[in-house]
Amino acid sequence: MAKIALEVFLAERAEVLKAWPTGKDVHLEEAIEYQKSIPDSKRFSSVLKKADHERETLIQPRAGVALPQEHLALLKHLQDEGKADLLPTTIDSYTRHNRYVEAQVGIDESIKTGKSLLNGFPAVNHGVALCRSLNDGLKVPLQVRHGTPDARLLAEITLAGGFTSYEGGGISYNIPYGKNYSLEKTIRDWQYVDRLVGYYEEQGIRINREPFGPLTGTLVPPCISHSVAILEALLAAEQGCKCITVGYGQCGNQAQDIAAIRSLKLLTKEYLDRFGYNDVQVTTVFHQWMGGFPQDEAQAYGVIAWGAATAVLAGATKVIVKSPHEAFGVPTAEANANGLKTTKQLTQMLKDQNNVDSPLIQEEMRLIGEETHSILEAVLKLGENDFALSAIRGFEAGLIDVPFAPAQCNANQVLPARDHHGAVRIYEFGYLPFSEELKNVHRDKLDERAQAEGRDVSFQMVIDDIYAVSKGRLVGRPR
Amino acid sequence: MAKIALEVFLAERAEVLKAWPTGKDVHLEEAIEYQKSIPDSKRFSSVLKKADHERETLIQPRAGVALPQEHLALLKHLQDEGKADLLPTTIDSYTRHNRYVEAQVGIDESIKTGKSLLNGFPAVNHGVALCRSLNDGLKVPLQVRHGTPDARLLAEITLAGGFTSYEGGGISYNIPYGKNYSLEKTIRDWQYVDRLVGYYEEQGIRINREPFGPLTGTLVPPCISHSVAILEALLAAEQGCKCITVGYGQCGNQAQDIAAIRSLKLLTKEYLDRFGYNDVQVTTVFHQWMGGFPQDEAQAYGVIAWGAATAVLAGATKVIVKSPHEAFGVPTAEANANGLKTTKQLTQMLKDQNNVDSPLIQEEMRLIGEETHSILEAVLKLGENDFALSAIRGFEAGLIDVPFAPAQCNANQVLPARDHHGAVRIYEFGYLPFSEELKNVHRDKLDERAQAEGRDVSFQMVIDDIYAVSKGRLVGRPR
Amino acid sequence: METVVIGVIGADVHAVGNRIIEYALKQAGFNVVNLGVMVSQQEFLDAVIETNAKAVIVSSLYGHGELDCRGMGDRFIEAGYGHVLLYIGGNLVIGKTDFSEVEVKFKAMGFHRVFPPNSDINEGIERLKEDLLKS
Amino acid sequence: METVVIGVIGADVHAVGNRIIEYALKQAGFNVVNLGVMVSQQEFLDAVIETNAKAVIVSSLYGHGELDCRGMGDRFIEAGYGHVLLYIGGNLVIGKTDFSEVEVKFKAMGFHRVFPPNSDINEGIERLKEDLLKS
Ligand code: B12
Ligand code: B12
Repeated sequence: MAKIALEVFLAERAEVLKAWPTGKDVHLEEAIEYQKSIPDSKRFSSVLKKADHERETLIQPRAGVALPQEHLALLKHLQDEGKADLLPTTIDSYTRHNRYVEAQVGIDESIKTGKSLLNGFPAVNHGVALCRSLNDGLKVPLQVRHGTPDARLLAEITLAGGFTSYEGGGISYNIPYGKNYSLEKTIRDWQYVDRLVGYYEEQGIRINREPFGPLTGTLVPPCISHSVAILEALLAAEQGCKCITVGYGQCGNQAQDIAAIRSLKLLTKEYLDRFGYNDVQVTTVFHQWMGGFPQDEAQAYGVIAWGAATAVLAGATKVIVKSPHEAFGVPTAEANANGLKTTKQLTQMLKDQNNVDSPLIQEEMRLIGEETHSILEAVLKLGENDFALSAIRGFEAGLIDVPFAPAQCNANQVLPARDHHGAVRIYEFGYLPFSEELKNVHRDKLDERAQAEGRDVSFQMVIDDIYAVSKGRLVGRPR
Repeated sequence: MAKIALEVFLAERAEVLKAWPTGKDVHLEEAIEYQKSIPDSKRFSSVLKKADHERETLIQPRAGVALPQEHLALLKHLQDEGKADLLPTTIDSYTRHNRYVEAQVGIDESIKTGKSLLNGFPAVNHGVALCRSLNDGLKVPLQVRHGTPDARLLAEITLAGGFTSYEGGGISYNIPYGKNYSLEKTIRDWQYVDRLVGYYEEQGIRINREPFGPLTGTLVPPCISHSVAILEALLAAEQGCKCITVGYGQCGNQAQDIAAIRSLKLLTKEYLDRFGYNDVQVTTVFHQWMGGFPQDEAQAYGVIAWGAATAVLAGATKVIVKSPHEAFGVPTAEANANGLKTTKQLTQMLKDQNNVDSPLIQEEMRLIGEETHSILEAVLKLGENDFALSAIRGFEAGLIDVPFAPAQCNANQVLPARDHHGAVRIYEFGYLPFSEELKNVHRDKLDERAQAEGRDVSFQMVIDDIYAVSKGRLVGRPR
Repeated sequence: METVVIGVIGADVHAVGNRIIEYALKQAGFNVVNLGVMVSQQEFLDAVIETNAKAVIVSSLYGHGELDCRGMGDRFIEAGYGHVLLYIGGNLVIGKTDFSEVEVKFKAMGFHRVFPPNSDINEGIERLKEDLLKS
Repeated sequence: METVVIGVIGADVHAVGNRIIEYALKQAGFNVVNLGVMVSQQEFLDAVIETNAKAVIVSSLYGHGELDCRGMGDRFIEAGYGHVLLYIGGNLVIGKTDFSEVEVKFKAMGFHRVFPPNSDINEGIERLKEDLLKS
């Protein structure tokens, strides 16, 4: 499928806006006027471009509460006290599942009890004007962060509401975020979102798009998340998006993590170029450890700092920051700002020394490149270079397979485990299209660990690895 | 001077023990019996040996309060909650200056007011039995950490009191810790301490000795602290010490820091071997950032974590840990344990990936090697291979010169500044015996920064660098 | 072999803990009916009715547990399944909260045991074995 | 050019701040008498008498400030130098402490201005200029 035709898009729009009453307040021309009034300092694409140019790593938290005033106060705190370079608005889980009625219950209860009973900001229920009040009240760019399989209405409202970046994608917001969603439908719905962004682009408004890199956040090998990120970048570019930030969730072994971010940028550009999208502005985002966190706050600071350090040394354009409350629940404004401050201390201390390289990093880059090429070539072949079809058939065939994903359209055959040095490798390959040589690289590395531990690679080892960071280690050694 | 003759040593002992009433409770034979009863798990030399073998980085806090019970409770907390592998007893500043009368006032006032009015544990005033009660109450090895120019009586009491490691040296506890002390006298007094340790060694009791690596903790270039550490290692070995831990204070640029720890070990062994001390067990200690800390605790955690990470990647045998209260004052037990927990999270997460190397690290190692050789060869020549004389004459001639030291016997001509990537270089060489080529390496690197900042290298730049970490950066750029 | 129904309630998609709980229960000798993520109260009840399970292990991680679990105990009682053990664990409320408050709240909703964040599932299984012996 | 005496009191050897304070005062046009580290109360007083200084900037970093500064104000008054401005700053007490308590304590010892940890020396100099104009 190519770029969605304008009439098709507009016809669909009319339907989308009807899904909830606030949809009627979205008027494209007026929205574009509003977007034009936003200065460069508050526009994602401009701020990212500058950071990329100056080799800075920007910092961005996650944050969202039920009510607009409280949400604005929270964001202001993160901006002023936490010195966030970029701000989010994390959407609540009901909105993510288009359950606007339940979101409304959450809003009402939050007003009644005086505390946020939603795990994010229900932007659809609040509507365009309240979204703009956020943007008007802040000094840095705003992004929508969520996990919404059908995010069409949310996109309409928030882009009209002045957000300049939109996270997600038809794969990355399906596989880790749903159970029964058809990949065909979520990809199609996200093509709508990309088309909307493409429409803004045609009118001179650049909206940043960010596929969700970490997926399940749990021992996802770089080649798998890279394959998804690149497919979503291609899908977005096809609909006219010109500013794309591809992401990756920290695995914890620094050489692998640095190699992952560097290769992610190179590979994404390679594929965009190959299909003629050489005018896309590509940047990267590194997510601090996305798996289970230690409960102890001092230990959590250690994990946060390690993520910050790796992000800078890898040269990521931005880093998404965790808080010392991560293991417990949505952080208070203070805890959230603390995570930012720890991170900023490191991005600033390390920015002048981010030209690290080593044979280890080179070797990991080579490996990730080969793995990702193996997957993507097989997938693209299967869909005859139709990106949507490729993705759908690729998942069907298990050529891409995200570990620990709840989605039924995911093969769930692949099992990862850490090698002796903590890098994430694959021990059950499922239907991944890897050559025997490539598989043997993984097998050898896992054997090295298994031998050192005097046990076989097994699901128990995987479980040990899942718990490890929260228990203060990286590799889940037997005790 | 060679090893102090036993009669000379014993005659001096008799005088030393008279300096304060608690001296009379020290009986060498009995002390050796007590030391023999200490199990390997509580002996510094054994625990360090094991860590060195297993390539683990052990963690150790600083801690000391006025009264024995409170001090024991504090150490227990750091052991049980902070999971410290090694424990300290930081001595108060009055004791460090042999002002036992003022220390007694501090003890009495502390009892009266119910809070510690001393910045450490006055071990001399408390005496042998109370020191043993510490050792008896704990599960991990204990070290004396101080800053005492004349530490003879303190050594007698604490070694008889069951401590198995003793920090300091005639240079490293003079230059940063005093004003008018004669280097000749402090070195001689520390030869006594080393001789005492040598005596224990002869009786089969191995006491660990640790020259104080960081010196003034303020932009000390590795070659200068390495030169001091190696001279003190030689001085200690000469008196019969067989277990020496050489130290270095983090500068902040990771390549330089990793290179510093690695070259410190190699160079120390090289010189010990050269003078025939090839049976000395050499390990290393990395000090987390020793300069001014950020006031904000979240930022402080960032600095602590960065130090922890670097220590492990450098392969240091142990790391001395700071607390999030560093900028304010002596930490509470909780804050101190928190610093330990952040550190442990990283030593554990990184220990399996500590084989990093890179051309940058190699280049820094080469540089540090050449600089340290330049200094030490000149110094040893000046003293005709008599280590004490070499050190004294070396400082007199300014061949070794510690930046920002209060001691009058230090030349105070050398001024350091960070280069464009944050590594500490030298901009005023004073009388350092560097070749022009070597000086030009430093000049070029500083010029690169000066040009980038559009200003000259100057004292203002040095001041900016001194403040930088506490203000959230590494390089003190103009604003 | 006793049967236990497990699942993650509401619109919650946190799948990792659920998979480990299934594994741990099987290791401990239980027959496990895993409903996976995004399970409604009614689905839990239906599964119990269908499989005659003796216990339900509900997980809620994402913070909406308080809204999702209302009336759960009553629903089981009304259907005549008040004797089935209801356990819940995870990150039950939004934000770092004093657990004793949380426990009271969820016990009032009809849960027999309530576990704090990051609870060791094996300890939960030990409690379950004891409770099953008693009942 | 007004003369100011500076130094670090007691058995304290923290030399870095002291060097920067000297530099900053000179930049600000003062004549500086720097006694360095490990300075006793009497040495401060002697230097004031000798140089006719208008102000003393005492630093204390190591935590024994409370013990070292007792009676300092009285000593100056008794010697007939009660008009000399006494400033103090640094890490005055042991441990992270509410600063208002610390301020009260040191003012009671005769200090005219007391500064919290990590104070910007240039702000201290601004206050000093104002106070010197007034006196
Ligand atoms: C990985 C992760 C994700 C992944 C999940 C991938 C997937 N599909 O599984 C992704 C990135 C997709 C994700 C999304 C979201 N997440 Co999330 N996530 C986590 C994280 C980091 C780890 C969860 C995990 O896998 N842990 C490892 C497993 C093994 O542990 P576990 O899940 O806790 O389960 C164990 C125990 O709890 C216990 N247990 C569980 N149930 C029961 C029941 C009984 C009876 C007993 C005895 C024991 C027990 O046993 C389990 C096995 O050991 C946690 C924070 C953390 N814990 O560090 C946040 C966290 C759970 N997520 C949170 C939130 C808010 C979200 C989002 C709304 C988005 C956001 N803010 O970004 C969405 C929600 C999507 C949705 N609709 O559910 C919050 C919940 C907040 C709260 N309760 O206040 C948390 C706590 C993070 C935080 N501090 O904000 N998340
Ligand atoms: C470097 C350092 C050392 C070095 C000092 C080297 C040297 N000779 O100079 C070494 C390693 C030798 C050392 C030793 C000790 N230190 Co020390 N040290 C530090 C550290 C990390 C930085 C100090 C520094 O140089 N800062 C940079 C300079 C520029 O800032 P500054 O000194 O604060 O001075 C500025 C301001 O305070 C202000 N200022 C100062 N005076 C005044 C006066 C006025 C009127 C005004 C307006 C402003 C002002 O202006 C100055 C210039 O900007 C601090 C902690 C920190 N701040 O992060 C601990 C610290 C000061 N040290 C401390 C202690 C306890 C010690 C020791 C006892 C040993 C120990 N526990 O290990 C010994 C004491 C030795 C002795 N007898 O004095 C404690 C003091 C505790 C307390 N007050 O509760 C601190 C706070 C660390 C801690 N949290 O435990 N230390």
